[in-house]
Amino acid sequence: MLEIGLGHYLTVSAILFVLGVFGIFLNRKNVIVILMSIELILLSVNLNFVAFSSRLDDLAGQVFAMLILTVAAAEAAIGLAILVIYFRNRGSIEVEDISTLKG
Amino acid sequence: MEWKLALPEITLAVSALIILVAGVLPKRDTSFGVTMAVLGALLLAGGLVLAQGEGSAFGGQYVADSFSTFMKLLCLAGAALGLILALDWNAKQGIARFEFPLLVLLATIGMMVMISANDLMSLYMGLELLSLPLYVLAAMDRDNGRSAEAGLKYFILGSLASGLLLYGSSLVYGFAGTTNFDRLADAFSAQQGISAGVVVGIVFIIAALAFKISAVPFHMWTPDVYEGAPTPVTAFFASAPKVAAVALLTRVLAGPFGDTVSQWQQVIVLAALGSMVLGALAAIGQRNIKRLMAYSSIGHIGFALMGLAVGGESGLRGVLVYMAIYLFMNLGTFAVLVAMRRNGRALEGIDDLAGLGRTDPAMALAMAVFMFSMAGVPPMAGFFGKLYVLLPAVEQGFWVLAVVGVLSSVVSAFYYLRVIKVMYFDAPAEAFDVRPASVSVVLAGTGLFTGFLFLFPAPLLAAARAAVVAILGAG
Amino acid sequence: MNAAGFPLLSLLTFLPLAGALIIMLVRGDEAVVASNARWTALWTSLIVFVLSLILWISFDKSTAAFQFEEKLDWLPDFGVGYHLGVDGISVLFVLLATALTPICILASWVSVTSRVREYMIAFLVLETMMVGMFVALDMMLFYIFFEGVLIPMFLIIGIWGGPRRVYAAYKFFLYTFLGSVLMLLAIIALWYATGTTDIPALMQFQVPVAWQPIIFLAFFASFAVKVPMWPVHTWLPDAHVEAPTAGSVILAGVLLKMGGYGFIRFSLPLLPQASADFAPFIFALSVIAVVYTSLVALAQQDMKKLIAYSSVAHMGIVTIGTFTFNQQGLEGALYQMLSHGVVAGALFLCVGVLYDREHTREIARYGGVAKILPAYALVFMLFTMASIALPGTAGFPGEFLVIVGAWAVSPWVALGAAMGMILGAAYMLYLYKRVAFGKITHEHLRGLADLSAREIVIFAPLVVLTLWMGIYPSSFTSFFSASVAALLQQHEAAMNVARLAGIN
Amino acid sequence: MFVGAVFFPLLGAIISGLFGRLIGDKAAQWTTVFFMVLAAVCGVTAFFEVGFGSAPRTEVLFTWVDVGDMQFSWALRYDTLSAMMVGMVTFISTFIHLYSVGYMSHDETPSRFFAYLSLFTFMMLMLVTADNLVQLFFGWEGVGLASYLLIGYWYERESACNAAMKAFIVNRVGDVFFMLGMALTFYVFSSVEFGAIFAAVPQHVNDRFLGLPALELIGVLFFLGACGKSAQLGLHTWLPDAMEGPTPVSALIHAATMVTAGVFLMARMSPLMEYAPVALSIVTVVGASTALFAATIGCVQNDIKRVIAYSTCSQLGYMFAAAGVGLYQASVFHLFTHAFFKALLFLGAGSVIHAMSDEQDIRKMGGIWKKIPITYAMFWIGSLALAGIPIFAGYYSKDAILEGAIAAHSGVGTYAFVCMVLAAFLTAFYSWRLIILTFHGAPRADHHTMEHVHESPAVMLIPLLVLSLGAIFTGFTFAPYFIGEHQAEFWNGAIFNLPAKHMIEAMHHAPHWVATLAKTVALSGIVLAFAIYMGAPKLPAKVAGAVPGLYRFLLNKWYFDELYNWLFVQPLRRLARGLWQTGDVRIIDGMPNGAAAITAGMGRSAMRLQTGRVASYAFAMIIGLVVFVSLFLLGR
Amino acid sequence: MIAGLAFYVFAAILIACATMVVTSRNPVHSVLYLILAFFNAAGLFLLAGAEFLAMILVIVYVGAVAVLFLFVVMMLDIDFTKLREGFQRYAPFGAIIGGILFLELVMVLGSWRFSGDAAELRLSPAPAGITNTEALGRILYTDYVFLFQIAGLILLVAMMGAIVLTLRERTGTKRQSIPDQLAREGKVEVLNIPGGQGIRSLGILRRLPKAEPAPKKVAHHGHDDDHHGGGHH
Repeated sequence: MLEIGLGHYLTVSAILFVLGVFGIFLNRKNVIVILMSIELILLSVNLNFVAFSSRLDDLAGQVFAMLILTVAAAEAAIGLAILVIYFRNRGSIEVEDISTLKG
Repeated sequence: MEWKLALPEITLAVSALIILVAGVLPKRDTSFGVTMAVLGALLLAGGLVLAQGEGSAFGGQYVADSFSTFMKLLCLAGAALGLILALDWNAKQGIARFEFPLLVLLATIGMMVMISANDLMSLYMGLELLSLPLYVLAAMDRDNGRSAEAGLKYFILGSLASGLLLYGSSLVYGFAGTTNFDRLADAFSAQQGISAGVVVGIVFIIAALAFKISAVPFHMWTPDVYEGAPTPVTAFFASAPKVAAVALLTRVLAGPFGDTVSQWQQVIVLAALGSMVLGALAAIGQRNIKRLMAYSSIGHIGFALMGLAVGGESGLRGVLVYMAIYLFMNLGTFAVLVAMRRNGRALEGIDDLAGLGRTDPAMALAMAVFMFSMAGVPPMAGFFGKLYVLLPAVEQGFWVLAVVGVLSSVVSAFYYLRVIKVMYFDAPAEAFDVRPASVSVVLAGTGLFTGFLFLFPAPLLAAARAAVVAILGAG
Repeated sequence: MNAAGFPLLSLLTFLPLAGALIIMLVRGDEAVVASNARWTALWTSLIVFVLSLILWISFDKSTAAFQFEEKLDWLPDFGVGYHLGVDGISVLFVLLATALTPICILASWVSVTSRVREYMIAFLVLETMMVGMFVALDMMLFYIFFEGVLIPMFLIIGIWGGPRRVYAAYKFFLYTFLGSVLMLLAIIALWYATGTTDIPALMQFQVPVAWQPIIFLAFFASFAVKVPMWPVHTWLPDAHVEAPTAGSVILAGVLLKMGGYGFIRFSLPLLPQASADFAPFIFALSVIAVVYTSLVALAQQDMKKLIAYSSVAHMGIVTIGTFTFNQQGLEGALYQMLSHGVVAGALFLCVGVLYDREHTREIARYGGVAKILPAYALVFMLFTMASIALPGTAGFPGEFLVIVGAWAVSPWVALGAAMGMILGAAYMLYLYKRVAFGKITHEHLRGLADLSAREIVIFAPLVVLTLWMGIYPSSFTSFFSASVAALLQQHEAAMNVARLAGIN
Repeated sequence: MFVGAVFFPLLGAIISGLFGRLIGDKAAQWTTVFFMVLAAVCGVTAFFEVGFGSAPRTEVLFTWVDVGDMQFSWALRYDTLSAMMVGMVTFISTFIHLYSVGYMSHDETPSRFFAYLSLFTFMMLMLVTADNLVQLFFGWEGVGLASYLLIGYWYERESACNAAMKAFIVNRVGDVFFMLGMALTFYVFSSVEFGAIFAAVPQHVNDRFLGLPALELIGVLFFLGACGKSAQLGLHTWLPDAMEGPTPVSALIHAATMVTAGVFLMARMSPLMEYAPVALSIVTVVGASTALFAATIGCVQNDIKRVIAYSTCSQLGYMFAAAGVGLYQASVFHLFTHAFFKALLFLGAGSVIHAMSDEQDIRKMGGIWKKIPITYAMFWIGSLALAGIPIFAGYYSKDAILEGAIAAHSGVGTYAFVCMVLAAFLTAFYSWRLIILTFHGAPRADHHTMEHVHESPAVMLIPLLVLSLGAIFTGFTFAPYFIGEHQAEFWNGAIFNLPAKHMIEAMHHAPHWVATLAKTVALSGIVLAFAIYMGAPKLPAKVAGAVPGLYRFLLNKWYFDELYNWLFVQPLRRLARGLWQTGDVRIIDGMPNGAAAITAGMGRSAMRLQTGRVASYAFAMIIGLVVFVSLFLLGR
Repeated sequence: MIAGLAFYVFAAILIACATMVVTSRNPVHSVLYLILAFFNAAGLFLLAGAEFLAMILVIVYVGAVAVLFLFVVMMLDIDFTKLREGFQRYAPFGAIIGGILFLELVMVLGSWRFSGDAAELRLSPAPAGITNTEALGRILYTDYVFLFQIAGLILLVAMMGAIVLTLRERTGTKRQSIPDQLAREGKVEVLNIPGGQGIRSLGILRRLPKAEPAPKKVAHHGHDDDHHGGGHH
């Protein structure tokens, strides 16, 4: 039972992925949580890659994961920058408020 | 090593760095100079793309063929025209910063990487290199709440999309064992059945790419972002990245997943149907012309997807021709939008075009040409775009797609005609500010292309054909 | 190259476009531009007309083959070529289009005062599209011209039209567009079946019987709207009422013929089986159209609307004749189209004459016009009589031939068509009575001037044509006799093949 | 000469009509008269040459229509029938032209009037000289057009316009049947040229169409067409209203042209009609009924012209009845004599109206015979001829018809005979009622009018005198040729009789009491009229009061106008309005408009999906993803 | 055995933390939970043998990204009490959709088999005998240099983007620009104003501050009146 296989990793990652997705579309609170949910999704993907990489004995997955980490960092930076100017303009980061453009 | 193959990208990257340094050092506003330099770099890259050989590089992560040449040229042209449009607009709007052309340049590199991607990793990296500058560009008018909101929405949903892409990639990697397109293709052609994981991975990837090209149901960001982003940025959004994303989708679906066509065709058909219908319907009630163009672009993507769904040489060629025509007529339309400025204020309402036929006949004529073209009325280029997609659709028996397509083009004609009606039938409003020369240049170029493509369609068709042969042969 | 020794048809097609470009380049103040535009347009269209007379003169009437052919590769991948040519069926329509255009330009000489340049450009572009459509020998080319007509016409109705022009222009555009996109699918299907869109090549091809009904219906969707047949006719009255006079003239004179021409050029020869199968259906619709729209015309208060409805009725006669599959019916349909082009165009010009003076088309606003405008009343009377198919005028031979042709198919259809003669007389005379006869009840009418020299120049050719077509129709029927005979022969052969296949 | 007889009037019409204002009214008038005289000279010469010189001929002008099997030309066919018509038409028309010069002297636009008049004549000539059905139809419709123009000549009068329209449209109803008849003829014979048709008739005797004998059907259709033009029962309603035109027009319409076209058609188509016995029976019945029906109405009308109009209607019934029993010769002969005396009556009536300052109501006349003696005399001559009193022209033709009806030895013949005898009585009665009321008794017009009563100028009287000569002498002069011993060589095959029928001989051998009866009823009619209207002028009102229903019924012309109005005009108007407002505007237009509204509504809901909330956008993406994934997994 | 136990511990904490990240009301708490989640993920990486990535995750993510988040949360000065509670209206339906997605993923993932081809398909087989870090190092700058460079470009974009968006050269601050001052010299005109007269009367007007563009009206698209065309009425 305690033999840890690929399936375990993938399941954990799937749970993480779904949690991240929930964080994006069920969230009513604030945008920062959404940004963090995106990080969760990326984390789940990384977990996938690492698990597959180790199971396949192939480093490409890990390289991919590393690239994802890099890009995720850049993405976080830009996302937070946009969030900041949004906050400066509107004075709020509530999810519900981001809806002046519609129709 | 075969790095020379990637010379256009390398050139662009190096010039980006040089221009960045050159732009940041002087104390004064360098945006005009930087724009010109970037345009020069794009031109140079274009020449290099034309001179580029064929083959793959970097361990199969990068591939250059006539398909990539075709698409890259389109992207470069789109980026260049978008930059030209931004030149005057940014200055008048007070957001002229030298970073703007640089970000466009970097995004262009991203597009080129995407187009040449032959590996899920380079696909992802190219996509991100495209997306990140786009997020920034959307929020570029940072003192404008709508711009910021557009940027934020685009960012959030874009990140979600790249999350989906990555998850799909991980599935494909895990189940197939590789990320390289050539190897994937081999694997799929060798195996009898394709495992569910790969298929689900493909769906995830398709979903992410569908987001980029704003196909239904991943289109929701489009109208909001188009409306909120500064107009030249929207012009850029609606043109080059779409072309690049369609190129990527085409390469992915025709190349490595070409043998699994029966698996993903359904999805593309559904997305095409949804896009055509939604693009036609939702635009009817719009008042804001940028929003209108957003829905219009959704509809156009539906048509492009029709070609993709049909597949085969003629179907894919239809996609390519469609995108080329779409790129130019779209940029032309946005050139008019960029010129919509009265007493220094930028305007976005359709009604603001009232009486353009009198106050600026030339621009109105060009706009009318674009609108008729988008509606698919011959002899404008848009008709041929649609024709080249419909022909294979009928040929392959995709009757539902074809019928829905033509019907949706009738419905969409309704709102394109409204623009013409406002321009020509309504009483003139006050004239717009003097049309900047940059806009005139873009208008003339795209207008002539759209209006007179029917005279010399052969070169475009031949190039598209060669491009398609390249990926089909490779896949 | 062809009988003319030079690419006559291309010249005919694209010369107006060149004229439009010249007008576009005219610079100067408003008045100068307007005047230059008018003259340039007039001369261009006159030159085109004179060129088209070469067709008239050197056309070989004895053969059914296409003449003056020009052929270039265009979209070779799809077997689509730039192929022009005329046969007996199309040649007179070319002449009709080229003859009506200068008349229209003259008719707009003073009535169009705003945006004259754009107006003239629109008309010249329209002429290109019309001529191109009739000379196109490639389906895709045909389709492009067929659809291209919408653009200038949409603008003409929408910019220079009446108060409800926007609604009318939209209706016109969307109705026609909806019909023709379905035709596009049919064209593509035909191309898929044959690998070519070249019309002469397609005519050699037997479309599978199973395919025929659906393709026929797709073509039908387009042509029926264009003709227009009941019940898809309602765009026409609106378009006519709102369009400027010249726009109505072209609309009635040429654009409606595109539908009938389409039936004869495509539906009949390419889809013989389906055409025969659907003929009763078409007859039913046509007879309804004749009776129904004639009745509706009777109730109209607006001159243009009345004439518009009469057009629908007359085109109902055309569709009847088209599907009789005999020489009389088909030639009658062709003749009816030509004569209707002249007569309905002239009637709209007649309405335009009054409209230019009084700026209303409401019948009740007139009365006793004959007293003040005797020359006008005479001309109007002539065209009224031509419209109700008085023998000796252009309207008669077509209607007569159709009735004779229809009789051979079904006397009831002939009776239905003949009902149109009675009702036609009723509504046209009722119109004439209310406009021209009676006491002058509106004092403001007394100041009106009779036909000006320009208007006489406009009407003169139409009067001559109306009488000529009535008195000496063989000079026109001789053009299409050979082609129609060949068409029928081919149709008969195809039906025989189908019959044999049915037996075996 | 042959061509000239037909085209001179056209020339006159064109000159007068188009250039009337240029050359002046006087010149225009006299131009048309001049050309009419030319035409008459040619026409009468042609008549004598063809009729008595036995030289029929056909002048082919040029091809008219050449479509497949259908080929025919503009051609002038001169056989005795048409030559007789040409001579008669040009002759009478000339004098009507001449008369009009005087009658229309106070008119504003005489050039227009004369143009119409000449055009009318031309069309009639085209009709009678036609060599094929279509050319006949050209003239047929052409006289319709010209009558429309002439009836509506005073277009400022509402009633004139309506009458003109009515004339044209009712004619059109007949014309449609004619047209269908032509279509059927072509269907059967593959030709519309007389020569070809007549030659082929015997081969097609047994042809059937829709289960009916084709020739019978053709005959009925042609007869229905003729009904419209010749105002036979059912389609007669336009004729009395046509009195709205100037009086010379009435004369022309009623005497020489237009209404006689139907009779002419029957005679012209005799080679075909002879093989259609059922159709012929119908012709007889309808003709005889019309004769009686119109006569009854004529007895109570008060408009001088209307009375004469109904007499025309009635006389046309005689002609049809004659044609129906196969006596085309008698029919045409009556047509010929009728032309003279009816023209005389109408022109005389015109003269009266002229004298009475445009008064037409005979109740407002009376006591003027001394003031206009020549007109009075002319009226007598015309009425005597009309009533069929011996020596006068009408006697010969009418007598022949009555004898023919009895000689037919058939049910319909007998029916026709009874009707026509009754009609003859009524004819005499109302003719003298008219004369007495108009000319005798105490003057009932106002003083002012009476002062102005005067004899017409010479230009009007000369035509009257000439026509009166015709009304007297044409009967016994031409009887031998038309129906007498010389008829065979005179007609020279222009009229065809079945060899088996021998109607002419049968007519000549009719019982003697027939002629006596005819004379008796005519005379008694005259006597009765005298007795009532001279002797007891109060009696008619009493009689009318005694049977108000019948009187009203007759006065309102058997309520035909009301019936048609109720049966056709009103429902059609309502239908037209309904089709337009409900059918077109609401239903047919409702479909595209509704579709557009639905589309717009769908557009709005599509827009409503676009909430602007980023979370719902993400949700939509995920839903899409899940749907796609599920599609896959389920689809595998 | 121990590895198995460790996996469950790490995985459990990871999932719990992730849940808290999403549901926690205070964003600061969310960030802290996120950091904890990263640590546990790093643990899972370690168990899978990806030690380099585990380190990177801790250093880059916890050290940089998460801190950046924390920094921004603090900086934005959000009034936490006003933040809304709970989930979107469509939460139940959303949960169902999410559940379906999860089930589908599990179903698919459960079907994983080691395919025979995978061995040949591998791009970069892990070399035996060297550490994970070294192995990665060997290929990162050779086989993957292209992607590595692009990653560099992406970071450049991130840098530029952050600067472009957030760097404010305060427009209100006054700086001395000597060349401008000098160039302006000739244009200064000294007017002799008569006493008692305002500058306005001399036609000299103070230059007004440049007019800000009036705020753009946000068009409302939800309503549809008969303004456009009217073709479908």
